[in-house]
Amino acid sequence: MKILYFAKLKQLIGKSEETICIRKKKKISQIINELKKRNDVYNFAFKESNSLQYAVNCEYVDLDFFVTDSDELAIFPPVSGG
Amino acid sequence: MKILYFAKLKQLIGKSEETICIRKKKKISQIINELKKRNDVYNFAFKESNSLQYAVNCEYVDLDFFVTDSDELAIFPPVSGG
Amino acid sequence: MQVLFQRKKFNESDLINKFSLDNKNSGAIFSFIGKVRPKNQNNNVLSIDIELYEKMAQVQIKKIIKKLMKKYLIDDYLVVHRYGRVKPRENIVLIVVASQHRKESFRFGEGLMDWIKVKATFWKKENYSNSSEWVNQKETDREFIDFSL
Amino acid sequence: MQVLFQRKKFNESDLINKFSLDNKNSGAIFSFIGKVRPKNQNNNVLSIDIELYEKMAQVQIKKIIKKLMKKYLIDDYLVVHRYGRVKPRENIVLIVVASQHRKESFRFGEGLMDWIKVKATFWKKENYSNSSEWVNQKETDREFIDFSL
Repeated sequence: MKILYFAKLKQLIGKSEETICIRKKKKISQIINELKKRNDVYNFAFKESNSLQYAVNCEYVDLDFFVTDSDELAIFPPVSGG
Repeated sequence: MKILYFAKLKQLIGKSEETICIRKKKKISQIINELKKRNDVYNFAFKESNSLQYAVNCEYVDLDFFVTDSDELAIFPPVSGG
Repeated sequence: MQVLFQRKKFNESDLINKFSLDNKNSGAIFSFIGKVRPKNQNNNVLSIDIELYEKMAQVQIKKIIKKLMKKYLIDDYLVVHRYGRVKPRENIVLIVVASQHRKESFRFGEGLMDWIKVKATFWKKENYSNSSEWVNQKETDREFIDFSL
Repeated sequence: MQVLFQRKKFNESDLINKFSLDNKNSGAIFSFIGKVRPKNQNNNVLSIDIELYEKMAQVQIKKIIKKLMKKYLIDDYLVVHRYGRVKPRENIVLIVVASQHRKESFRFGEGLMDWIKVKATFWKKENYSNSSEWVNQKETDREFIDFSL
């Protein structure tokens, strides 16, 4: 599954996207927990995962949403355009 | 006292202004009644005097407002600009 | 901070452009343009005549602006309203407002337009091919105005 | 009926003018221009960088527009939003709306801007002389949106 990072989160993680493999459907919160275990950078970036926003295939979802390997997950701080 | 007429009222009365003499303060409603007595034209023009609007020296007032000879009274249908 | 009444057509975008340049440091520019619609309830409007009681229109608009400025923090405004003969598709009124944050401009601009509709001494007459008719004030326009001002 | 994202500066009044000419028969043209303010809480802003998740921003804005169009009768709209580096006093966003009666344009334009503020995937970073900072979404912006849509 493709994961996209934007804005401050992209800056903290140091990349704008990556691909992970998920065999069956998984909650976003579970994915975040796994990412946090990778290293200090991820752990710090997702420290306040509740204040981040999540979108699957361009639609806002919450941390309980289930994703599958063919989805595109985007994670970012609240938007600030306009 | 100067009286100004606008829009449809001006058209009905056939003039845009006239001057009447009032010795002491008078209610606008009283002035309207006197004008109505003049002839059929005025009587018809002021038939629905409640749906007209009244302004003294550029401020909206109602029919109970007292005017004196130095005032400028404007009478007109509800405005429709913009 | 101007309220202009004029017979002449105006180019709204030139005025908005100039206004925006004059208010370089504002974060928000609101504008509203009111134009003559070529039809009114299936009647073809050939032209409209706008009558004006100028002195009172100035007094009333300035009064509303004073009230709105106490309530909303804005940087600048411009009001242009035409009178005399106006053709379909031409502009009648322009309101432009500059502020630091958008909501102030919106509230000021919309409130101003609402009040102009019921207080500013302009009257429209629509000319059709064989007749003409004075335009009535809309019931709804009276409902829009914010009497708390 | 366009939603454009672009790096390039745009001349807002040219766009408003063209839009107004394209909508000759509309009675009301609303517009809103959002610009970069040169200061933010006493910090001199030298430039801002706007990041964009383009695909999602298009999806989200189109979705809001669809909802707003069900509620308000409008003739046309145009949205332009910039991304990349933007300088103080330059425009960031333009919304123009045409309708027969003014209230539809106002409600549509303001509602659209409110939703863009909290749903459209743009992020601003302000660059100061010695540092830069991501702009936080305003608490108040979340309060403005009309969830009944």
